[in-house]
Amino acid sequence: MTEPFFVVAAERVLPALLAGALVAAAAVYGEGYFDAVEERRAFRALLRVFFFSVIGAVFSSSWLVFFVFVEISTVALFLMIAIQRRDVAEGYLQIQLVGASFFLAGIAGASIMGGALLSSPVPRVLLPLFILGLGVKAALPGLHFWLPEVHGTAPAPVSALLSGFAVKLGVFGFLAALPSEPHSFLLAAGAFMALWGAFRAALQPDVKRLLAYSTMSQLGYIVAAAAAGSQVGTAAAIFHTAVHGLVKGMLFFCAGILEKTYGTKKFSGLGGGAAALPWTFFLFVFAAASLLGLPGTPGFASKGLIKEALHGFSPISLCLLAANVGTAVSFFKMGAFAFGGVQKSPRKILQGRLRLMNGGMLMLVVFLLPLGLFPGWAPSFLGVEGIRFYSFAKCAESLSVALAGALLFAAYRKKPGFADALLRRIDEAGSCFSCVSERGGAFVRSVQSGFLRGYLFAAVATALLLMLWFSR
Amino acid sequence: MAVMSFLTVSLLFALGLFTVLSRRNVFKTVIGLTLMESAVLLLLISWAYIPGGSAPILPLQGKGVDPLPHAFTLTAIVIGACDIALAFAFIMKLNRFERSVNVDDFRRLKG
Amino acid sequence: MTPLLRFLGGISIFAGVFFSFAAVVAILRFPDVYTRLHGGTKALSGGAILILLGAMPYAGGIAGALKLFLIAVFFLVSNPMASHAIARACHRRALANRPIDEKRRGDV
Amino acid sequence: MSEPLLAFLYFFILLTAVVAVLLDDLLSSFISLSVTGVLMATVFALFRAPDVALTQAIINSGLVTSLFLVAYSQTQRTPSPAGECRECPFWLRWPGAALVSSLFAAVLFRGLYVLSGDRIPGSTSAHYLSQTLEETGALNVVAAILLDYRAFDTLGETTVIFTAVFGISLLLSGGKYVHSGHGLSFIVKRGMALLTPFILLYAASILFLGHLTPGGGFQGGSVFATVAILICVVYGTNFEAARISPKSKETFEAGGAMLFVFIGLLGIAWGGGFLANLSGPFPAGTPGSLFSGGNMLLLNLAVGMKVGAGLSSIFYTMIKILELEDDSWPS
Repeated sequence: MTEPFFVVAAERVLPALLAGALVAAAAVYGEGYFDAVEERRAFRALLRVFFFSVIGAVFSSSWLVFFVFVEISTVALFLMIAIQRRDVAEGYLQIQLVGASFFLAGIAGASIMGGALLSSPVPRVLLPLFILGLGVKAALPGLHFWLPEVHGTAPAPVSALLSGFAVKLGVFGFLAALPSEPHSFLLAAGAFMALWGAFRAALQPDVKRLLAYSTMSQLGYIVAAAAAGSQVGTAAAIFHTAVHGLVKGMLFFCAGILEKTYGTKKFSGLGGGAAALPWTFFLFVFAAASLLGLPGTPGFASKGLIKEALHGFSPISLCLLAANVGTAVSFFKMGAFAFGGVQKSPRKILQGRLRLMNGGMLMLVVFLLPLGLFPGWAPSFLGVEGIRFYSFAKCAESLSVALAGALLFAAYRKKPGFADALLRRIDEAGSCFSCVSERGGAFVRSVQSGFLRGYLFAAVATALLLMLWFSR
Repeated sequence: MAVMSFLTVSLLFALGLFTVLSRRNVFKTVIGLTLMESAVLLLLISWAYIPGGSAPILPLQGKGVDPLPHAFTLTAIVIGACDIALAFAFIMKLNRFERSVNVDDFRRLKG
Repeated sequence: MTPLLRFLGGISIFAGVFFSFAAVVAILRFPDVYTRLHGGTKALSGGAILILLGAMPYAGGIAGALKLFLIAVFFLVSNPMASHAIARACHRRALANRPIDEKRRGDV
Repeated sequence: MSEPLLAFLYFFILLTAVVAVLLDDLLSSFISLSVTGVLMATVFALFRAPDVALTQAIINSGLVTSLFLVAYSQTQRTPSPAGECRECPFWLRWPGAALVSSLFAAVLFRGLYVLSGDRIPGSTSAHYLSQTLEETGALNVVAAILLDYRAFDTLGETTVIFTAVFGISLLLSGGKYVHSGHGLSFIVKRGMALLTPFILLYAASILFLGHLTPGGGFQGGSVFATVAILICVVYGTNFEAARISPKSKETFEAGGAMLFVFIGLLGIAWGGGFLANLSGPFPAGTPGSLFSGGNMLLLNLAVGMKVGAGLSSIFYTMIKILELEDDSWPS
């Protein structure tokens, strides 16, 4: 194999920068977030592993290298989640491994058929395997059942990494795997994800689950842009990945601060945050505005680029616009319930730790501001020139979407937990996917006797059979 | 002559394999590994030999035997010794936990 | 001169082989540690050294013969040392004069 | 080379191997294995591979046996019930193992049978044999291959030794440090004192003449390690640790690796590649003299330092938690 393991290109540098920013901010934030010294120490160490693996995955040149680094990052995330929630972490790892086995099967097929490099699109026959394998990472509809649970219960900085970068690795895989033509299934899936995620987010009674569903919704935007198959689409997907990663990192950090201060994640126990945590509230407003895509924020630029990419697919664009309304509702809800109103739970004074956590959020703002103030910079870096971002129609559209969201929220604010149990069952319909892993685990456990000589015997017998087979 | 060497190599290797597979003492396992390693060394050296050849020390008297496998074998012997030393270290460490040298007692890793 | 030396060397080698054979018989037949050690030591001091000395005329040159002689000298120094260490260890472990149990079960 | 002699040796190799496998007493079976090693060394010598024979005799039948003795005395063996393993599945009993291994032997022999016949060395080997003197200035072709043509492999191999030492120290760290007693008796100590200079001289001659005669860094280093082990056994661990401290062994080992890499870098500095020999700063010299063969002498020294210090520190790490029986006895 004479190909190098790693390549450097513009569309890979931006995600790498995003990863660096997120990891740096999470490092600062984690110092304030974790209570115990051991937790902090473990998080620090694992953060390095995660950064290394993610950088390797982003710059890898062949599918196998990509796969290896993605799996290293999965293991690092598993250990990071396991700092506080061992059970959730095990479920996460199991599901990711099932996805990885499909992905690996696809890679094996692609290697045989001569498409082992990331630069060449994979054979069309193998696309389902890739979509299934990467779909678990990118939480495609049906395969997203693990996402709210894991993102909602992991420690806040880890959720930020998960939501900000880990799920995006699946999208990078899609970007490399798809041929440069519109892929109708993924377009529809993206639109559905955006809508469903926004809908579910608006109904969540829990801050972090709300953010988790919102991540799913924004992933829908990215998947739809990536499935458009054009150069603008790719650029839009990467740009929105970067913006969303930074913004969602901020929002999860914010949720972590709320959780640490009030000791709960439920909206029923939160309230009065604006007066108690003025800095956090200010940063939350900035992040929420970015995610809504108000003019002047980076979200406005990236959503504008996505709209540009989906120019020929007006139904999809409309779906995304509707999803944006749902996003607006959910963030008005979060702002109103968590920061507005009166205090309901006893507040814990965090002092220096709060300063560290706010510092982590502020670090992300530093990266976000230039992206918002110079919207054309990132697209031109990705090779897309001449997009006019600020026009009256676009500004008006975005503002009206926000207004519609505000009105909708005002109308329905009395019914926060509408039909949650039923809808959650729909969400978890895909979790039968994970029973594959349970069956497989049981099978492997029954095969493993624990006798070392037994393993050796099996290996030798297999080698013998192969030898006899090949020497016929 | 070569056939004789190869027969010995096969038997020695199979003997090592048999030891590793059937004996339960860990030290016997190490013995089996050593025997297999010896078989490989013997194979390389006997294969390098050319009837009537002389040792690869210059100046040669007549034909020289093939020096390349000798270099490999030299490397293999030293690495094999390190291997076996490491195996002994593992045995000593495991023995502190299990108080046994029986392979079948080391079943902690059963999944 | 050379044929005579070679003849003497041959005799020496045969004597060495006899010593070695005797040592084997001794190890197999003697009852306890000390007597076996006595026999086993003969294999080296008698057998190996005689064989080395006998091989000297066949070594082809003074240098080779000298090497063999040096090896013999080393055997002469190291072999009593080793057997002394073994005998002393046996003495300390109070194994003296205890017949060796041939059917000792080791660890399986 | 006479075939009957070879057949005789092979027969005894197999016999001692079978004895080593079938004997229940571990100590005897390892002694038997050591005899196998010596016979193998003889076979190697008959096959005109003096370097390999030397290494085999020193390392495989000397050092490994001594390591075994340490490991044997360090482990506690609760006698397990005799006979077959009750829990084992049927294929792990001896008939299954015998079936598989005999099948393996048959397949292996069938595959190797193709190789029998007149052997013609490949062009690489022919090149080595004919050009070594010109290209490296060394007389020992095996040493030239190890230290010039394939010096990079040797660097990797020294890394393996380092890894083994590292792993063993890691595994056996935290053990209790019990000083051994006063070693063996006065007679043995004096005799050892008499012999040590000669053994050291022998080791040095193997090491420094490695590019001219059979031998080299690996063998010389192993003999050095043997001396350290002998001192350890004869004078007691305490004395050995005082004379050759574990620290200085580490320094020697690291120094060997550094020297190797430094010589390699000198090759780059002089315009050749990494570990370039004759295009480097060291001249070829007159073939057959001590200072010939370019950097080979220094590389042998580096490898010898590495191997000697590495193997002796492996032994030391393993023996340092050993409580010698001698200690409890008045001398």
